[in-house]
Amino acid sequence: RDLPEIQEDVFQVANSGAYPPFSFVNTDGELVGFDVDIAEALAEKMGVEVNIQTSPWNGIVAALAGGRFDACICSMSATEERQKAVDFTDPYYSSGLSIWVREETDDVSSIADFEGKRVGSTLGETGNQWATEKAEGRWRNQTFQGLPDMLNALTTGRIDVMVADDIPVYVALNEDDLPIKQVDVGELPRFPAAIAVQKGSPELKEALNTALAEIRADGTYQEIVNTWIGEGVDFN
Amino acid sequence: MTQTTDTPMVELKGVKKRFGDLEVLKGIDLRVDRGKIISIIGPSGSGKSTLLRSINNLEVIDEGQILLDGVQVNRPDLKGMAFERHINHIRQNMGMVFQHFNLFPHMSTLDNVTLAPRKLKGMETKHARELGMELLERVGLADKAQAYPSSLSGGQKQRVAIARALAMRPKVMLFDEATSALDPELVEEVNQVMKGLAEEHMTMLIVTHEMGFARDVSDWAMFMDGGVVVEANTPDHLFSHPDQERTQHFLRKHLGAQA
Amino acid sequence: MTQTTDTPMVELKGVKKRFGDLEVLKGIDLRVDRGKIISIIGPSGSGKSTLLRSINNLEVIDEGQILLDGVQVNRPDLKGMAFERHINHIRQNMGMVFQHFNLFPHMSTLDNVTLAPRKLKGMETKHARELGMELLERVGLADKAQAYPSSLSGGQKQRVAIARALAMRPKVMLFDEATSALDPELVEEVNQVMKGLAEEHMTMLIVTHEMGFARDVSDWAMFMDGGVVVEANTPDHLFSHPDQERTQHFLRKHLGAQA
Amino acid sequence: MIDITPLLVKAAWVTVDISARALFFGFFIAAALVVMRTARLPPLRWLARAYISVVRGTPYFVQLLLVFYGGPAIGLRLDPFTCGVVVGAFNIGAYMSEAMRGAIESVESGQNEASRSLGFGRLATLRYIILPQAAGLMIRSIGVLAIILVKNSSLVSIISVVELTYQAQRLIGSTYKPLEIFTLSALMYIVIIYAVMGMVEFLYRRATRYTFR
Amino acid sequence: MEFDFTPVIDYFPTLLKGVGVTLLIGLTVALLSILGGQLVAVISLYTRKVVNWPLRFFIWLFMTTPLLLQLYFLYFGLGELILIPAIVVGILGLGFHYMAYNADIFMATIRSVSSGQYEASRSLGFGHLRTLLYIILPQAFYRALPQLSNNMIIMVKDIAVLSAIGIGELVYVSQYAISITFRPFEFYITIAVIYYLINLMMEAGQSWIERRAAYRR
Ligand SMILES: Nc1ncnc2c1ncn2[C@@H]1O[C@H](COP(=O)(O)OP(=O)(O)OP(=O)(O)O)[C@@H](O)[C@H]1O
Ligand SMILES: Nc1ncnc2c1ncn2[C@@H]1O[C@H](COP(=O)(O)OP(=O)(O)OP(=O)(O)O)[C@@H](O)[C@H]1O
Ligand SMILES: [Mg+2]
Ligand SMILES: [Mg+2]
Repeated sequence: RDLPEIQEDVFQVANSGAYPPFSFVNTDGELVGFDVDIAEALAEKMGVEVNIQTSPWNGIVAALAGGRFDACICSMSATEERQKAVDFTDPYYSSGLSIWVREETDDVSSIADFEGKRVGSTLGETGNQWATEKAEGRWRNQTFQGLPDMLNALTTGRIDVMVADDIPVYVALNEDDLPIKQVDVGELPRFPAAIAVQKGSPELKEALNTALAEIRADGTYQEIVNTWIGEGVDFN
Repeated sequence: MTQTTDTPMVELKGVKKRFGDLEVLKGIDLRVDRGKIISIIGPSGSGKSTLLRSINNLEVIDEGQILLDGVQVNRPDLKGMAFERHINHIRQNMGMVFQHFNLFPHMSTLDNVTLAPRKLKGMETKHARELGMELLERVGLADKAQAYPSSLSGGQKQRVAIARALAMRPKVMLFDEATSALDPELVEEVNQVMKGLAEEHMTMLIVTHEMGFARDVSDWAMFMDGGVVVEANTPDHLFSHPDQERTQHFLRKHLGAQA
Repeated sequence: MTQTTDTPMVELKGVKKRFGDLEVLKGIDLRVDRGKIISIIGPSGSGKSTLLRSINNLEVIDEGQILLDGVQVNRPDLKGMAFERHINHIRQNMGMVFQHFNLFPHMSTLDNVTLAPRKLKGMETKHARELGMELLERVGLADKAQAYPSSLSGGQKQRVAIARALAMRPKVMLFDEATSALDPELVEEVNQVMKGLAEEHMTMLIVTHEMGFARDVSDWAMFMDGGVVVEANTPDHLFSHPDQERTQHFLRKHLGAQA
Repeated sequence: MIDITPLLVKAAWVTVDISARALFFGFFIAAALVVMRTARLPPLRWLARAYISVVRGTPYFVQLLLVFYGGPAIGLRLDPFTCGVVVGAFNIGAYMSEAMRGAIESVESGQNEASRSLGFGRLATLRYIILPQAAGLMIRSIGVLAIILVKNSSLVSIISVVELTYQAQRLIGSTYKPLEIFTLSALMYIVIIYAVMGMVEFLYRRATRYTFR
Repeated sequence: MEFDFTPVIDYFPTLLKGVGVTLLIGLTVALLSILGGQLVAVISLYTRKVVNWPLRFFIWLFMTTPLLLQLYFLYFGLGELILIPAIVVGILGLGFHYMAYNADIFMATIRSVSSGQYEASRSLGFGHLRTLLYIILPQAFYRALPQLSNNMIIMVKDIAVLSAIGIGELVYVSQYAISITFRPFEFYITIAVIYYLINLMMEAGQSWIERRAAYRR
């Protein structure tokens, strides 16, 4: 569906609902988070009614392609391969990979030190792809369904190194004091997170880009960042 | 299905049946008149059970014709539901007692007997119970009416099977060694029952290994071997002076006892 | 288990068996000497099958003693594995042919016969096959060695059951109406087989409804009714001049044929 | 913990609801398939066989995705819950028909013959003779399938039905308390499935009563 | 929606590897759960309550809780004590799970074998165990076959749950590929076809045994 149809109806937006602080279900059962607020702000600017729903991450692309919703505001990294299948708007934030080890680990300070270690990442995330491509047989990759599982595996010693998007880990550390630490291994790729829309809906993409620029300009964007990510974090 | 009394009750014309390569019935011809008892004897494996099962269409014959009271039983021309209706109707007029009894293990003796009249003839439960008890009485099992088949002795099972088949008041009864597990006293009684039924014009085909019984009870006797009818005659003739050497050999023991 | 020849092969002392309220064996005493054939006759439901089953401990008796070659079969004192070992050993010396045959449907005829010698006596497959074929030959079923029980006729099944029991070369054979599905020729042959076995000192207990067969084959005959032994004697005496009125009544038919 | 319990209970009810409905409709689909498999018209038999083969042969979640997202293309626009029930019923129906067939075939052929020889038709024979004797095995088999259905209902989350497992995962995502939430949801599964097992046991005992007489 | 299967072709070697893992696990688990299922059924039917109570409880636990939770428990929960390799956790979890289902069916079919069969074997002198082994279990197996094949067909697809503990079976590798290529339908259709081929083999096996069984009834 493109913009004209959406304007007559409701703008359907999805996220996974399991990726705090971007989207998650709070203990009152409400869907909240950075992505949710962004979606609402954008819809307001576009002057459309919005409905935000969850769809599990492993089915989210199928759902978008199948037309179950119009846009995926779900912290999705806009990689080249993905652009073949869906259209992306301008990035609305950029996230970076981060490397984590247990507190007592002291022999990891560069990617070369991964050699012979067990490295964890989350299925479907960019870190997973990065770790898989970089490994070249030097280390063993293990893949998890979500951050909580992976954190568990790291603390119990099932893996030695964890590759993950940084923000969610920071948030997790705020919630719970875990015996892990971040290590700097030098240059890691950063991925721009963008809104995915179905191919063949240029008007919607345009409207989203315009709205994005507007919320950036009027400070709404920074407010949302302050709420969910942290005061004054520069998120571009 | 009512025909003139001249029509034979059961008629077989050139009946053939094969199991794979094994030809078990090699062209059987047979005529049984209304109210007659015919006994079929023959060595083990000669095709006696197969013959009875074919008359009931439990085995589908490969060639030939089987007629019940002038109506053809095997109807290769009928398909599907049409054949289904046809054969169910035919079978309600035929009672069969199996060599292995095949009682329904999940029902009491009485229910085994009354199921068919209740469900097929729509007989009321009360009436069916009376009929069932009467039949069980007749075979000496009134006290086992509520017992389940698993607690019956061999002879008791066999008698329930007989009562079950009789409950539909069929025109024809097919007994496959229906007296093999009966003791002499009961054989006598069952013999009486059969004669009574014959007087009521029930026709009976009896496969048996008991020559004495066959001779006593039947109007006609037939000796089968290797899928063919070797000889058929009145029991007196067949059992005392069989014409065929094969029959003589088979009956040697029996003939010896006679002499 | 070898005792002097004076020890009876099978001995029952005051055996009682109840099914719930129903007392089926009311104190049975019996002695069968080595190499003897004893036939047990009696009306349906009189407890004949139960008696044989009790000897094989398939029914656990409530009172009394059963001894095989001087060794007690029922051992209420033994529990668990100890009893298990005891009874398996006993049973290997007893062959039983069931009223319903109970062939193993998932095995060929030959495998039915050879299973026990192979697995229990550790006989090599080749040797066991020879033995099996020999036994099948003896009961006239060599050509059905590879057939499965479902494709056998009644008499054929029964003969396989006999061959299966014989394959263990037991000291005692228990036949529960083991000849009811056999035709006269085969009865004759089985009769010969049994006499041959008796000469090799096999002891046999035969439940049968065929008085002629019982009379011919056995050394001793026993008439049971309502769970008690009414009369036991030589077959000649029992079948010709029974002492008890009950026996006379039961054998009336048979006695009539004699006269 | 207390505050999220109602959320989980609500999701557990969705699991029960969707499974019970799928089982109910699946039963009739299965019965129809069993009848078709023994039909005298060969095309009907082939159709049933092909259906069973394809449905058993492909993953449930793919079936869900195809119907849910592919459905609109052929004008079949189902809401997630309905879609879960419909696909679940057609899926479990294929398995259940095999279970029923197996139970029916386990009854000795002599029973069928005895009944047919009394003049009972195929359906009456099935009704009065075969089914009562097949019921025991059938109930146990269907019971196992029902349990599997309840457990696999978590797959419907892929078409965004919020049932017990998905809700638990979402809550873990926000609370970082995997152990507690998983334990809680496990307890709920235990309660649901224990109830199913109890029902199966009850029905099984009833159906096999005669074997203990 | 247009289909473009080129990504599938690119990832085909990866998918094949996934198929290999699925088949390997499937075979192992099938063996474990069928043999184990018979054993469990026999023990719970024929031993005293005190003996089989723990076993029944164990089975009950595997029956009532979802596979995913069992895997999490074995993988992460037990992980605090001993580190069991993921593949072992997967095979054991799946194996026990389906062992419980199979045992339930075997219990029903063992009881449906007529007592005459048991008696005939006992009267030949076979002990209880060997009677079960040679006489009862084969017949019970034939009768259980349709539901057994149901269970095994479901099991093969349940292997996908093992991706939760990072085992690279078929669904897992395709989801990885999907996350990169964003071509869900193409991949899902492909794995549906692959599963269907596996299923055809299983069905062929089932009907082969069933034909033999029919002959031997
Ligand atoms: N398991 C059981 N439960 C209850 N009653 C039983 C059981 N088995 C046998 N009976 C009853 O015990 C009595 C004796 O049975 P048994 O099988 O020993 O008779 P039988 O002498 O062998 O008769 P037949 O010649 O008919 O085979 C019968 O009345 C029968 O109904
Ligand atoms: N379903 C079958 N498949 C193959 N062969 C069969 C089948 N049923 C019967 N036979 C064979 O057909 C022949 C005739 O069997 P039938 O049961 O008619 O014999 P019968 O005369 O009744 O013998 P009995 O007196 O022993 O009961 C036998 O050799 C038997 O092995
Ligand atoms: Mg016969
Ligand atoms: Mg008896």
